[in-house]
Amino acid sequence: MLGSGILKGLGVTAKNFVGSYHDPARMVTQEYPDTPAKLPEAYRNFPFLVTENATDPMGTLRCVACQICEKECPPQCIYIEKSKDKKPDATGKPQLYPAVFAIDTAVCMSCQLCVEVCPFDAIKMDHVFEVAATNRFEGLLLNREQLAKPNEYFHQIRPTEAAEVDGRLTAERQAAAEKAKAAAAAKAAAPKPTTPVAGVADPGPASPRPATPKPAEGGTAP
Amino acid sequence: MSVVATDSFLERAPLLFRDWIVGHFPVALQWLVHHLLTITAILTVFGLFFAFTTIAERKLLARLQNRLGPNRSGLPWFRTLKLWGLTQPFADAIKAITKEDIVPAVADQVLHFLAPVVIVAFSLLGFAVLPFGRYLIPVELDAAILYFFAAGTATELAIFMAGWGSRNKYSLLAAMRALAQLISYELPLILSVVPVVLVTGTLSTRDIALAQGGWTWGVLPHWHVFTPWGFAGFLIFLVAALAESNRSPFDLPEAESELIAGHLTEYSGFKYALFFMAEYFGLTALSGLGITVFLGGWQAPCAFLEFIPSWLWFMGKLAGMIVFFIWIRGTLLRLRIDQLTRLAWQFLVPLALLNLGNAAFWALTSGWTGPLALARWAISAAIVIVPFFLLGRRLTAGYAPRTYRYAA
Amino acid sequence: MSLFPANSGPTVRAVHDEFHGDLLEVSMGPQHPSTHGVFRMVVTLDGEQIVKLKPVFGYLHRNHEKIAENTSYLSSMPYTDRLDYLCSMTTNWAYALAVEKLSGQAVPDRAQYLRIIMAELTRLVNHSCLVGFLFNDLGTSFTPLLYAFREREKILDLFESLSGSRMMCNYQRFGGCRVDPSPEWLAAASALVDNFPRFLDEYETMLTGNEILLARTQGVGRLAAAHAINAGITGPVLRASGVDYDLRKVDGTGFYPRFEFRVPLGAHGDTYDRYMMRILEMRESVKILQQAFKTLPAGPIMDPKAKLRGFRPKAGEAYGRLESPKGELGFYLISDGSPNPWRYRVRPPSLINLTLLEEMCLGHTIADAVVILGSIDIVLGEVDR
Amino acid sequence: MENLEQIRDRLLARFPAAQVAIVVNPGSAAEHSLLLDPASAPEIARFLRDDPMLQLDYCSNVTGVDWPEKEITDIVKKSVPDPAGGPDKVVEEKTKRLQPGYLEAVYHLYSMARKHGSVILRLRTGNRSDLVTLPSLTPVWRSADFQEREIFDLYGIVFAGHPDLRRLLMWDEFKDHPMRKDYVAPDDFEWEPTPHGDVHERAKAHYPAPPPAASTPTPEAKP
Repeated sequence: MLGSGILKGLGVTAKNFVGSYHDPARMVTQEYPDTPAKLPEAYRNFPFLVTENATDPMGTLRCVACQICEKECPPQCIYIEKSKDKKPDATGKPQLYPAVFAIDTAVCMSCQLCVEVCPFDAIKMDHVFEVAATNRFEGLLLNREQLAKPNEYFHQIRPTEAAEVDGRLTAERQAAAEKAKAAAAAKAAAPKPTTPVAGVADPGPASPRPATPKPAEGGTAP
Repeated sequence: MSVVATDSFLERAPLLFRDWIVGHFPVALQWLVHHLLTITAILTVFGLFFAFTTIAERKLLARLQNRLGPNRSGLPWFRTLKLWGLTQPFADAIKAITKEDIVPAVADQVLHFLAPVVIVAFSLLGFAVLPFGRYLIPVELDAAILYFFAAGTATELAIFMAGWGSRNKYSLLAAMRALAQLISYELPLILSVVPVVLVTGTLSTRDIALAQGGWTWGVLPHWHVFTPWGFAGFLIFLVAALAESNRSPFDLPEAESELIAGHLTEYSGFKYALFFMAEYFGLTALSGLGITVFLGGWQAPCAFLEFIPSWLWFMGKLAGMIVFFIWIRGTLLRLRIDQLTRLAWQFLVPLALLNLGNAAFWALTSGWTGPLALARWAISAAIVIVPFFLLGRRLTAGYAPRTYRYAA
Repeated sequence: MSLFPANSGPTVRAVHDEFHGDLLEVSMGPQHPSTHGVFRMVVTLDGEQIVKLKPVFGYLHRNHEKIAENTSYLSSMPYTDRLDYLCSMTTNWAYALAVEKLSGQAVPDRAQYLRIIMAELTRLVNHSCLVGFLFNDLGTSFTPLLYAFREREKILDLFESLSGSRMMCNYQRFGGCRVDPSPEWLAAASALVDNFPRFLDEYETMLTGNEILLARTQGVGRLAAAHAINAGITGPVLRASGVDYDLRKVDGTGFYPRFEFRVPLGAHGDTYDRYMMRILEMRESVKILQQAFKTLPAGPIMDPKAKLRGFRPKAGEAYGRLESPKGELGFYLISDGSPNPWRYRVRPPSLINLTLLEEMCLGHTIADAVVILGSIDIVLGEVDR
Repeated sequence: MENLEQIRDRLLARFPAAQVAIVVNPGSAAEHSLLLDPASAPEIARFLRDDPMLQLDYCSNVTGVDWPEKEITDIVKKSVPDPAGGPDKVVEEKTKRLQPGYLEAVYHLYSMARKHGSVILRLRTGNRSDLVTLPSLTPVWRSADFQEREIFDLYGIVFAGHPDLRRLLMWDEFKDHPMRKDYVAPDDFEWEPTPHGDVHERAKAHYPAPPPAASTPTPEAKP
């Protein structure tokens, strides 16, 4: 009959009208500024640099200025200048550090490739998204000081991944410390010139971490 | 019927208020003040009605679509007071007024300016003859129905002015569509009202509303919509009214997915708002006529509800009609121009003509009682239902849901 | 006599034709509400009837292929998200597929299943979106579109909690997938998929039998099978014309042969058939997903030999293609042994499906042209690249 | 489906004047292709489409490839008799030659009727400057329509017999062919004080003085 399809349609919209008052599956709107957005742990938006110690952020950056992320970044939004001198990193081993580390967030597309290729867990994806600036150029160009965020913050936004990273790093550092101890003991036992042993904690830019996926995001496989 | 109920203070309150103000003026000026007050009242009431129709439309459509709708605008300086976003229309008005008015360089300056003025003026004229209450009728005309349609038709002329004057191809197409729509739907619209004129024997809206008074057993009102011919007429009227006021699914002149904004493409700011306003005025006026002619006007649906003032009943019915139109808009898709005209000429006009005969039959057989009354109902219903099926089948011939095969 | 006086403005130009009197040339787009982005059609109208239609492309051209030829294989992966931004998961997969074919990499079982899950979820996203947009083109006031977006939102939330981004997923890698979903994610996704037919049923109740929809779409924009094949049209548009050609069946991409599903075929090749193909394909996708969630194997999700950095496939070429929701999405790669591809080519289904747009629209009205374009399903990110 | 050698042999038997060669793909995909001479390409294409055994009715992908001229060093080992009378010396003789550049159009053919594929056709131009005309296969497969226009636009191959050969993606007034390997991007980018990249350097060279609105260099900017 002419009109039956139209009547059915009117019925469905009426059902949705009523449903929007009581059915959460139908009314999915979040009133964003009033209720903060719920971000999943895996959410990614703009990278940040992990620092070990919040009191001395610039002194304890994990980044060793190896420039891998700068090379891999698809839109070329990372800019790094190596330091001239070396500073001891968390394990006490002298390392280069980024004298300049800038990310142009106007260009960054949050693809996470810099995080995936970083062999030092030094750069991670952030959860911030309210990043409006009044200046299109300098305002969106984040420098080292703005990018550095403490490891506690990383734990706060991505607990699973941060725990996994920390576990791995402590293991590596312990191994390095033991090795150093053993080397020192050996040195004390038989004092003769040896070539410096590369620490495990320093795979170096030439030997990246194996490309196995990180099982942290979204939990582990069943 | 108790005289108290129908002649209560509330019923007469608007009139008493008007007379009180008029009394302050010298006698020579009283006629002028009288009319100015009436005009002011209509502009204020229906201006506000328009404002809240827009917010109602946005909120209802939002709910139909599982959204919240505008819920932010409150009052200035009272940040915490949100008022469910009900002050949104005032914010919209401020925005529309402060927006830059852009007139294309190649447009016909006069027509481009006149079109929004003309459309608002003509869409307001219709309100003059609507009986909003038992005693509230701005102008009592004997040929009120004729006047109403004459005034309403002129709005389409304004749409054509806008479309032609903008000198934009989309606007031009919209103008042509508007004319085609006007010619096609004016006929069923008028033909759907003629049966009522035939049965009641009057062209006056006041008398038509009065003719629908009274109840069977105090609960079943004698509205025209509750007769077979009245119901058919009301449906035809609804469809034609939707088309006349360019509402979905007949919003072809401003079909935003095809013609960008149709005749409104080159309008911005306050002129755009005027078109918008006129569209709602036209819709409200047509709904008011529909209520007067078919839905008993200001009459209460049951005898015991008569204590509520008649003008409140009218406004309530008007709100109901508007909600129904919004519901339609939230559900249906748009017709194509050839289908639109085909629907008018091949379906609505024949049906309306048959319905005219039906009303004539109804008027002739008003004396039938007892079992004959049942026969009268059956015959009258058959006169509309059978052609509805036959014409409907012809209209949708070749169109049916399909079943599909799958690859082996 | 022309419709408007000459030199009255840059936008007004009437075409004269001695048989039809005055024709009106309208430039629909690139700023038009219904051209699905910055697509443009130069339409010549006789009244409201279309006598000529020329598509114009390139307003979103960013030379994606050139960019990809100047960066490493991996760095192009996030750019493929931006091709068909409604279906980044399948675009990622198609690119990964071509690179794997080029380098001869194997993909673990679990990753193969995950790819199919993501591809079919993407199909649900794309088709529900498309149907919503089609109804908007048909003149609804956003209602069906918003119902579709409501369901799409739930799937995008899943994508976000897995890959970190709702639309730019960047999920596939050469030799596997990036992230392994947790059991909770799989349970949530499975529940969503089980509920999806309810949405489809409601949608169909609301619209499939609607008389206005039938009148607006049946018989509009007919496409004959032979023409469609010759013009290289693929995907649901081709199958609506009755040609049984689904790469999931024909090529047996990935693990698709392990799943049971049917390929719906239309008979008339009109807009209504194209609309129904999408609805029926969504129902089949739900079946595939339900099977995938039941039989998802455990195991690694990356080929252990896969290299993230310093990836240099040996010289050669490969053409990898996939049944994306819009049709055959192909990537053609030529490697010269360097870290960057020598030639990187995207075969965009959206662009090639537009080949017969003019033929489909001729003789119909301007309102139909919008609907026919909507039923072809284009995304300008892919058309213009 | 027949293998590529069989198809080639059949084509050569059918079209004695044609030159058909197999281009070997050394990669792991091993999708070898047929190189046709431009003159006989349209009739071979029509034959491939209509041949009942092949029925390659679906031309999926059409693309251009740019092979600029490159210097190839041929190493020929020669044994030179030792004038001193000892054993022959092996001398490597290096000759450098310039392999001429050419543009290539690649067609990926499948059959929808028989559900097989792919057969890959290649057509090569004479050089990259003036001998860039190839026959259009759009009359055979309509799907090549936009794709050949795109190749014309981005690579500059002129397809003779194409019904509507205009630029597809770039605007009509555009002069160059951006996908060619020697294409030089224009340097009139908007000046953006990003501290890295050659875009910045080129933009600085293009604009002698940066626009005053954004003239302050960033603290991190390269000195």
